[in-house]
Amino acid sequence: MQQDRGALKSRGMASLWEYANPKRFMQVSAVLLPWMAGLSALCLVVGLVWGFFFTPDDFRQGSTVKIIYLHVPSALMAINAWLMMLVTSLIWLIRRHHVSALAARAAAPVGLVMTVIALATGAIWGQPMWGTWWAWDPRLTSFLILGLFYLGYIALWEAVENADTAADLTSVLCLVGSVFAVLSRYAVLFWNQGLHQGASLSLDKEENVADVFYHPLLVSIAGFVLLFVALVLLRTRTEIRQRRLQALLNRERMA
Amino acid sequence: MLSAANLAISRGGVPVLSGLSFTLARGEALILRGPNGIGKTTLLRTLAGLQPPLAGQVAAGEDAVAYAGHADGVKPTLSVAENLAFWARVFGQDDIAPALAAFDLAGLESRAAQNLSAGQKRRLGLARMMVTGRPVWMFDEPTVSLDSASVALFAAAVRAHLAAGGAAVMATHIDLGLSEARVLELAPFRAGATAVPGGTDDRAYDGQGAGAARRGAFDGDDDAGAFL
Amino acid sequence: MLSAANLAISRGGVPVLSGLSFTLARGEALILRGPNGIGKTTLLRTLAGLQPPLAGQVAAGEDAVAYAGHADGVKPTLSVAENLAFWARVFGQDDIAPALAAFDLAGLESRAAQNLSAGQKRRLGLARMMVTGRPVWMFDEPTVSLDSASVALFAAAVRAHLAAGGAAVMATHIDLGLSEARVLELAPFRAGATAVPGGTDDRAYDGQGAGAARRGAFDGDDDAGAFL
Amino acid sequence: MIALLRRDLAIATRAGGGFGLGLAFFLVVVVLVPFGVGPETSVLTRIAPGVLWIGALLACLLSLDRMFALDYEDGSLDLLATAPIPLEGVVAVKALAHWLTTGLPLTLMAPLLAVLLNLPPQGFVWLVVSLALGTPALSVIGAFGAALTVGLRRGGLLLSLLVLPLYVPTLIFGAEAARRGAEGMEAGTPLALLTGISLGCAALMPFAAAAALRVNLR
Amino acid sequence: MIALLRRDLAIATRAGGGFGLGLAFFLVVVVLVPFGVGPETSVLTRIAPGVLWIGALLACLLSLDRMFALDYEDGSLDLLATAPIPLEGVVAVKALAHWLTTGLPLTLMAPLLAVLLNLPPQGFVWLVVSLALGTPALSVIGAFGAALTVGLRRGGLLLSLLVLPLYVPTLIFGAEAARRGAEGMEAGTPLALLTGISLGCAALMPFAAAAALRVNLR
Amino acid sequence: MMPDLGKYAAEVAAAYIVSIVLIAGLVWASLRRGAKVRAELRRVEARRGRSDG
Ligand code: HEM
Ligand SMILES: Nc1ncnc2c1ncn2[C@@H]1O[C@H](COP(=O)(O)OP(=O)(O)OP(=O)(O)O)[C@@H](O)[C@H]1O
Ligand SMILES: Nc1ncnc2c1ncn2[C@@H]1O[C@H](COP(=O)(O)OP(=O)(O)OP(=O)(O)O)[C@@H](O)[C@H]1O
Ligand SMILES: [Mg+2]
Ligand SMILES: [Mg+2]
Repeated sequence: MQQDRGALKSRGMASLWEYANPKRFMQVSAVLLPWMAGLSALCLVVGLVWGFFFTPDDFRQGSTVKIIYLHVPSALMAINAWLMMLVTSLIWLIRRHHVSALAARAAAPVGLVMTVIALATGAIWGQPMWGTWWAWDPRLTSFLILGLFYLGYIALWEAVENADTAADLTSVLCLVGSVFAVLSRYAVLFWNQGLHQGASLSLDKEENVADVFYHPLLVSIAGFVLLFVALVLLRTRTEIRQRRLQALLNRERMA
Repeated sequence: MLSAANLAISRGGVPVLSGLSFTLARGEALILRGPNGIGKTTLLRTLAGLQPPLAGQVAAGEDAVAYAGHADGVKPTLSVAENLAFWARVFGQDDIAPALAAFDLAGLESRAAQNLSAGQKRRLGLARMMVTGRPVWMFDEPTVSLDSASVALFAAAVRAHLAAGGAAVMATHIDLGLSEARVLELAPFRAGATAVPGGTDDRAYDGQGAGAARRGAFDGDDDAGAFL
Repeated sequence: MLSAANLAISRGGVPVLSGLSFTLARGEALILRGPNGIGKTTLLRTLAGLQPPLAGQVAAGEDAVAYAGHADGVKPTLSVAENLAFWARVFGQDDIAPALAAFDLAGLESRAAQNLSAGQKRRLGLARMMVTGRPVWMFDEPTVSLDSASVALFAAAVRAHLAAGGAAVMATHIDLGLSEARVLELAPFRAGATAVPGGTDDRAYDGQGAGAARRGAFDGDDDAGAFL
Repeated sequence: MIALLRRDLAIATRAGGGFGLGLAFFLVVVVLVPFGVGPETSVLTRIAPGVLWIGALLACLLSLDRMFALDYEDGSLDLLATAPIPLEGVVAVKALAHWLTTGLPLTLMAPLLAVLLNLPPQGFVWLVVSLALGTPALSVIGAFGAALTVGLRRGGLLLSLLVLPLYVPTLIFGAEAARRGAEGMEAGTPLALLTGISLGCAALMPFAAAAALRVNLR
Repeated sequence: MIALLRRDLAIATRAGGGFGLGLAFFLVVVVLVPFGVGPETSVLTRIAPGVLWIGALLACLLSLDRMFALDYEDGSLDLLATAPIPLEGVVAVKALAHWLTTGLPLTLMAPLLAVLLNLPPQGFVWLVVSLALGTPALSVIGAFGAALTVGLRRGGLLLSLLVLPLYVPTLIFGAEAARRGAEGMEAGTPLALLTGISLGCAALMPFAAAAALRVNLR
Repeated sequence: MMPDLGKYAAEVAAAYIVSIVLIAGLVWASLRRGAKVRAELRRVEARRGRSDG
């Protein structure tokens, strides 16, 4: 351990990149993970219970507003997970930090599940509100496309055997995919104007949903964010261990 | 013409060779030897610039190297002449006659490559090197499926290339009859033996061996090269 | 256990061997030898019933033959034990332990086949023969990518099989250390040499060699066998 | 034969086995259709059964080339041909495994995608039933096509061309049944015909496919 | 580079080169649609531009895996990577060759198939123009997908999954232009956007594809 | 305790059930794979003569 710190110090202790050292990441994440997990469970329970049991019905939407506590946070996280993957992919491509690539890999299934939750809750909500499960509304459609990008990204990770090659290829795919996701968004807007709600979480207070719905929603969003962080930490740890396992087995084979 | 300094290479994420240094001068030939799986193919690909080294440097002139791998890039539906002329044009050359003559393909120009025997096809693949106009030739097991007469043709072509100021690196298991070539035995450079001085790779897990494994590994400054 | 009478075989429409006869008794091993492309693989496939002979007969007991070709039918994503157990079940056997032991795979049961080295994979392919329960084993170049210790394992397995009343046919270029095996040199049976007695293939085109080439070819009684 | 089935299912569901890719392709084709024909729900509702059937058919089709090709390349097919199980049985089992890993999941996922295309809910049952009865025929016919093209390098596109015409009757009856079901009409007749096709193909195609395989193994 | 283009075209048009298979697939998909959705001309007319676009897209898609895979397998790609032409140029030329052997013939054949689907005659021009402007984007984007999956055994289906979402904007603008044209509406905007996408892709994608190829060649 | 969800009870309940099942599934899968890989790594490291996280 002593030598470890020495080595790190000589490289500039303060650098953020230190956490990109897998060993260091394992240590730090081991401490962080239980906190994140506990906090996310707490926020989720509080937010969802509050939302489900202790909020009034909306005068137009009836009890279906309660779906918002799942729908909006999951939709937010679905997008943010992709953004996070984009950033970590860039870090991998530029600075070659393995933890970064593995974190992107770890985040993708979480993002996909969030997308599916957003789609499912949206669909369930749509039936009473719009009279249909699904409409080719731009927001909904872009989300579907996002889901497809997640699928392709995950499939590519699974398909490529060599881990570094897979990291490179998926990073490139993530970059190109992001550009096309934005393009698709505009294309879809051009193609059809929609039914869906505008962004009502915007900072300007007038348009916001009423406070009774707003506060539990915030707690729930915090819960989803923390859940995402906890899951990504957990899964990144698994990916790192998997990589190390593979490396050990490879060396064993060489010996 | 070509030199490697303290080279370490990996294949599929596993280091295979390390600590390799050599230089190759004009008119010299280098033969790489070693048992199956030691990393000859990987080394040649690294020297040819197809994959980055794990550590160390390869110094070769810009556009100096022509590489002929296990597969010889022959298109089955094109004729012998078409195949060769294509590569000649890619490399900015235009005369394919000497190459055809050197590898005894002169009677087969218009034969589709898929109708060649394995040995003829291999000769076509080797003839390709002559139309690259490149000074450093690299061959990976050039004599697979060649009979002894063709091996002699190959040796003569390499010798002529060396005499004209070229150089050649080849990995092979058999004796080519190129007595003037230097032989590089790869077994001593096997990576397990030297990659992390002072012990097993596991030391790096504690951060102790990191210095050794870090030297430029993966171009990043994390210790992942040793850990993962 | 296995016999061939006046066998002629073809590959891709071209006759490669003809006039081949032999018998193989219990406890006997036969080694097929000959240069590349003479038709060893083709002969083995014919003997195994994978392709019909051009002429002549192969007599083998019903379900007597087990065949191991160039490719060894190992599924990369299944483990060693799963691979072997699958073939055992296909052949109605169930004990894979002796096969694992005979080819020194005992420590590798749960390793996925894709993570085996080439030699280990080959051993797995060979071990498969032991779970077929068939009396006649046929091997096409069984020792490719095996080191000498594994070759000895293979020879021992074959010897045990012969001692138990089995028989084996193998095509190989190297010396297996099976001194008791009979060697069949295939060069004299090359189709060009005997198919058309008396000269070059062109004679057949004139209809003169037809009698020789016809013997049963295509089962028809026209001369198409010789003409086409 | 059960061993073979279990092996094929195990391989399909392990990493890189291709399970799920067929599903994903189905999803993607169905999602693309509205982009092509426009978002109006009336039109989408009208063409939904046909599109879903065509999507399922294409997804089946594109996973066909794995059926024998991998076994051919690694030599397993040679070994199976000399094993004490009839090649017809091998073909039948492989077609069954293909159906279990492709046709069945497609059938189960179809209602989800039907939502995307605004298929009226009363049509869901018919869609699922028609796919359940029809996709086995797709797998068996596909096995025949795959057997025909097994030795060819990159025979995928050729395989598609050979097999697509053979799929026409199945497609017609299947889509017809689904469409009638969606529109609340009687769908018994096409379903009966579809079942007939499936049964007939399942009974006869393995023989044709095994014959083709034998030729290709030579 | 011209040598490479000529070689690729020569290989494509010789026996077994796959030229024509894409066309045939296009034909078959378009022919299957009426079997799937039923024969009413009003419906077919309505969906014709979309179906033709989707058919062209799928035909492009399925010929993509040949783009680099054959060269990868026989070692040509290694040799090209060490040749004095930039890999970006190789990608661009291969995409061009793909378009010349797939996109262009599809575009030219589309009016014929449009007749089968009862596309109104005034739509023909717009269909052809939209395909002519859009299929280059399909080829270039496809080159990227093919480069990503080049080392994989049987990467075909994965390739489809990766590439299809990338095709969405092209498909939307292309089909929209063709549809508006067929209905006699103004189609300039989508055509302009389509052209933009094609140009942008042609300019940038070769770099991404070359990067992916380099990774795969390591 | 159960709030009155009115005529939309089914929808709201379905949304909550679906989401919770999906999240629970994801968490479960992550934990299980984590445990598996961790155990496997332990095993291999032990085999190589040392044990460490
Ligand atoms: C499958 C269908 C649906 C999908 C994919 C979907 C997707 C989304 C997305 C991506 C957001 C954005 C979150 C943000 O950026 O803040 C969102 C927010 C929202 N959605 Fe949906 N939605 C769907 C259906 C519905 C339905 C049917 C309703 C209700 C009638 C609805 C109501 C809302 C509301 C109220 C918000 C919050 C708006 C905001 O605060 O930004 N959604 N949805
Ligand atoms: N795709 C891969 N993934 C992981 N390891 C690989 C891969 N390809 C090769 N290897 C391993 O890398 C090592 C070096 O392989 P290489 O092909 O360079 O050997 P070689 O010396 O050329 O052998 P040969 O004489 O058989 O050609 C071998 O031990 C091999 O097992
Ligand atoms: N598909 C084919 N079409 C035409 N001819 C072929 C085909 N495959 C092989 N041949 C030819 O048939 C002959 C016999 O081939 P075979 O594989 O039986 O040879 P072999 O003795 O096993 O050679 P090796 O020692 O290289 O394994 C060879 O001359 C070969 O060129
Ligand atoms: Mg090699
Ligand atoms: Mg052979």
